[in-house]
Amino acid sequence: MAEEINSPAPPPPPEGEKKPAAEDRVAASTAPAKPAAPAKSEGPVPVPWTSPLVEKYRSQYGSGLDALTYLGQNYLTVDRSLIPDILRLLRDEEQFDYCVDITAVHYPKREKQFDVLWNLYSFPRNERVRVKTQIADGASIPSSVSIWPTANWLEREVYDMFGIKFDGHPDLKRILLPDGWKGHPLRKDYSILQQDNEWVQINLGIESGQ
Amino acid sequence: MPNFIMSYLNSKDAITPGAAGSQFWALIYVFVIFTGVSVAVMAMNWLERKALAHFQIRLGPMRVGPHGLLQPIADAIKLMLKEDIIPAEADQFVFWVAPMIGLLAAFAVYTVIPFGPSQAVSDMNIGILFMLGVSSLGVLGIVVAGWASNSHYPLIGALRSSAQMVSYEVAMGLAVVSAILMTSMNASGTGTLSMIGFVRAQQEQGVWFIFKFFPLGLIAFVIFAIAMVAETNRAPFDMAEAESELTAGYHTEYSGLRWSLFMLAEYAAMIAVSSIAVTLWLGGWMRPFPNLLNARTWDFIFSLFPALTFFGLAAIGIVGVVRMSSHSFFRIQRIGLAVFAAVLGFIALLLLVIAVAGRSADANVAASSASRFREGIDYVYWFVLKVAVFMYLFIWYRATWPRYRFDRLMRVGWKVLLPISLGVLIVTAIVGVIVS
Amino acid sequence: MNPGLNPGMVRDMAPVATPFFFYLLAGLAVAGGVLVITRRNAVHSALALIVTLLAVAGLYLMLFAPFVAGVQIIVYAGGIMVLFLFVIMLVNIERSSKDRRFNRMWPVGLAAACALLALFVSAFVKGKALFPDRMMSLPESSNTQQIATMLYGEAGKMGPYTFAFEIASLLLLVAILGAVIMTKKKI
Amino acid sequence: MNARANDRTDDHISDSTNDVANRAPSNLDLDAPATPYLDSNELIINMGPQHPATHGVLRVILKLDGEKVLGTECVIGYLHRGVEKIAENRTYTMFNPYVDRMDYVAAVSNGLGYCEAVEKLMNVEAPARAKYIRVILTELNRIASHQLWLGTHALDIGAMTPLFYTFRDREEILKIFEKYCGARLTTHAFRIGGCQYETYAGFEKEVKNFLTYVAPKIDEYEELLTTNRIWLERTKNVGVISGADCIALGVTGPVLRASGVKWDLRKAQPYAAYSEFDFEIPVGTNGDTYDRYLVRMAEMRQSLRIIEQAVNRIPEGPIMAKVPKVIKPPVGEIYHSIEAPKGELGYFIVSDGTTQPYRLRVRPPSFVNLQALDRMVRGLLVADVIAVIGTIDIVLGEVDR
Repeated sequence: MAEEINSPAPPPPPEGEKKPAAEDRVAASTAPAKPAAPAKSEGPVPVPWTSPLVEKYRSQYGSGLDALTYLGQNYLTVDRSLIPDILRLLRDEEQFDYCVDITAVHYPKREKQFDVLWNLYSFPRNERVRVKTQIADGASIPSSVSIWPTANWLEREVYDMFGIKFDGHPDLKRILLPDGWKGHPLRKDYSILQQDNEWVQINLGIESGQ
Repeated sequence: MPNFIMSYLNSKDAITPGAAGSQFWALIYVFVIFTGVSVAVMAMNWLERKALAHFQIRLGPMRVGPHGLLQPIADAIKLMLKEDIIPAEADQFVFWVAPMIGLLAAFAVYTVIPFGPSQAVSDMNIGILFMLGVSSLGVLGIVVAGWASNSHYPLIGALRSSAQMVSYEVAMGLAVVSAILMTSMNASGTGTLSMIGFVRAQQEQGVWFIFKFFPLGLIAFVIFAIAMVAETNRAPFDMAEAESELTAGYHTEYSGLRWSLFMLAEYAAMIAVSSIAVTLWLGGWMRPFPNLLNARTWDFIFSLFPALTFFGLAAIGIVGVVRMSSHSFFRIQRIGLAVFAAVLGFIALLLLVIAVAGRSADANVAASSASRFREGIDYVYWFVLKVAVFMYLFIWYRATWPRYRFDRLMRVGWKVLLPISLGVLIVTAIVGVIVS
Repeated sequence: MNPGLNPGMVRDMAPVATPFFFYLLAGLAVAGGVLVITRRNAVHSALALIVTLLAVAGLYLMLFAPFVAGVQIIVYAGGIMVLFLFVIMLVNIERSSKDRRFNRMWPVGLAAACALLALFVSAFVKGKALFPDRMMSLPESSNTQQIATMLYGEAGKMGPYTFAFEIASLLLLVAILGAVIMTKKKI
Repeated sequence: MNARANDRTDDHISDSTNDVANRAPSNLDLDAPATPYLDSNELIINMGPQHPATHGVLRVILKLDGEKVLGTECVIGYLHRGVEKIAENRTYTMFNPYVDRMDYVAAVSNGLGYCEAVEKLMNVEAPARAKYIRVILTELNRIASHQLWLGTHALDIGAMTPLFYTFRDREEILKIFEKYCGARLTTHAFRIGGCQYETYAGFEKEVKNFLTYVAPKIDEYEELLTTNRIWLERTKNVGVISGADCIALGVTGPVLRASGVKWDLRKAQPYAAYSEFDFEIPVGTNGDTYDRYLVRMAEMRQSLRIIEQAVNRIPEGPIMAKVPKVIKPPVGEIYHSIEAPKGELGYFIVSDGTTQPYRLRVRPPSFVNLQALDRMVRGLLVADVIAVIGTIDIVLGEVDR
């Protein structure tokens, strides 16, 4: 993306305009006991992203959609209810024909704990966009396998790592971890030690687990 | 006993022990050939690893003995001492018997291979038929091994191998038939199936069959040469093993001695089919130009070749000694290689003496046993040399070519080789009728 | 042509053609045959059949018919049995080994066996009278040529079996075409 | 076929093969399995995780009819080390060496992607000289990766010899790496903000020597294979995939380009100093294994071109931008991707303003490309599965992370 290389650093922002990630920053349970540093005042901030595309969708879907640009990278924050439609429209009308990646971020302190992200690219436009939605723990989200077949494994990985269920996925099961694995490791509340301890307790009979 | 031996050696007709009805000599020959083939397989093993390594800018075995010369022996010991594992779910008896079938088939063939006019166990009237028949039994060992392992990869390997061998045998047989036709292109118009008969026919007609009715003989030979690679499951037709596809194909579940029997059978079969090719198309035991350069001097010059070859090998050994690092670590290796070179040189000297003695005997009218011995060495030498060329080709193929795909292989067998060999057969027959 | 092919050879071969070898080979053939029908495992049956075929090839050799022996090995032991094994490996052996054997056909089999036994006994009693006088006791060396003249005839003259041979080959051709048409729906 | 097939895997297969209806877009109509030839049972075999040709611990469950592949299912994760979880527990600097362990045959590319992503997040830019060093090493690594691919791919197809030729020449590249940063495989060559090491004395000369050394060697590989009839038969029209299918399946890198899509991140969205070099994007036409082979061979030559230009024009100057000792990017998120030898390698980093990434997602090209295996091998033979696994060029360290 040519424009992002030269994107100038915007002036320091007021605290309130921080993107959601900042608000929900947590001292993750797994992180070493380093106090969560306060958000630095310098650094770029997301600015509203204006483009015909955004205008069109905003008029269509209204408040369910928010468009921002951060460091020259555009993203749409959309309501969960709009997810399959927006993605399909992006592919069919806006030529975002390549689903680069699907992933999720866990914010345990938030009410809707998960951000699910679709990272899209358009070959004709040579442009990237991220689509982001928030869902609660235990909620499911429509699968996009029928839009991009590549979503198959990517969604399986998200399911494997975060436990987010994708409705309509043809074969939603663990992909990287064994079928009998407990828990979803990329959740912030998943302790690495817990897995080890259990194994040691069961197989080696050491109570302390270490 | 000495009288018995001398009487056989001195008998006027050079005939094989089988034809002479001499069971004692037949047993001796069987023993010598069995030992010789086993040693040849070991040598081939070493040679393949070395030659392949040098194709691939590696050194190959270098540790066991000088330049890895003792590697085959070390391998053999290792394989014999290895635990003999029979998978629990395998069909025990069949699993046990499968390598034997392959080995028996591979070695039974050697009874009719003529290393010289009398240097064969027996000269069967149906020699070539026997060879093709018995060598086709070898596939039974592979098929049965694949089945008995009760595992998927061996099963697929066995299926591939059986389909492959059955289809290539057809083209191979037709190519052989055109060579059989050529044996009948003589005054009496009768051909032969005897292996010795083939060479004699080439001798009488004054041409190796590879050059007969050029290019018909050549085409038939090439078809045979392709089919024989497929028949022995060697690269690029090693579909039955195909280690990158089927891990090890039919012998995936085999280990230790049983596995080594398969290897022994494979290499023995390679030598056997090469012997067929040499006998049928390349004049068997005959030295180059036996009819053209037939003066006694030429005879003598060609009889020096075995000695020269061994001198050459000894010289290579000496070069190796000289080039080897003088570090004390290599001292034993240096000594070993020097001894090896000395032995080679000694053999060369021996051969030289025999050649010279045989020549002086030639002056006498009556052929002495010395000259017969010298001739025997010549025959075996030229035969082995020609077979060695094929052995080298086998290695060369393996180093150069990717593996064929199974369906392509079958297509080549049935749609290319078979029609061509049929065509060659028909054209040979027509040309033969016209010429005679 | 070949100094090895002298008439004395036949005499020299004689030691091999002894009753001992005959009974050995015949016994092997019969034992193999019994195993073929009694083994539950089809692959074992096939292996037993190979033993039988090879033993029969040995018997041919003893009759100074090396060509027939060679063809027996190539065609039956080498070719047909490989195809047999090929097919056996493809079918479901587990199931077939559990099937009842000789189901309801054993009276027929018994009758056939009795008839065969009767035939053998009568042949044994009557001796050579049953067979044509002219035995083909040909020297080993020219056996192949004799077969050739029988099948193809000599120069300008049809052999006794030329017509039958040609008919048989035509029949085989038809069989091949039939097999191709039956297995391949679309050629 | 042999009835002892374990039927445990049967439902896995049917699951993944019956999703035809769900794969709506483009022309991904996976034809239904053909009616079995004769009435033999289907054979299910397990290829891997211990198999000589699956390039590591990939396990492919194959459903076969005779030798014909009716369906496949990849079972991965045997090498899963939880790289993304590790990232959340390490500082940005500490995590840098971990990325080398993903695609361990192209460690330099991984490092480049990671460092640039973090730099972008911090809004710093590496100095020009550092960028040039990065380009040289990354392109050398691309050649090394392609050489390793060629050797193993040819070995899978049965040609043993190219393996040793490519390893001989790859050795020269590794020597340069070793001299530059002390490591041959997991190089950890770059730092956030530039490069830690200045080039050693004679670096440029050695790289130039390597260029003149390796160019004829690439011809040598081609001599062995490009016009080899068996090679052609084994690779032409094997594992064909169209450009549209590639895009739908997210396949990138040489596989995509061999299908005729002229797309290379080095040109499309230039990073490092790639916009300053003159090179071409080789594309194929048929999207078969042979085209992928040709594309990678051409890419090696293009990489040589890039290296040559970079070495000749390498600027003087600092090699490290001004970055704080403790790397603490501002709150935000960034996605940065580079053209790794295997395809688009992306890093998505969410920062919460601390010294550790809040979330670090790796978009691994091998993982996504491997998904196309099933699409590419249906209806082919077992031998082709091997060829196609090789031609996708996966590294299990990256697939499983």
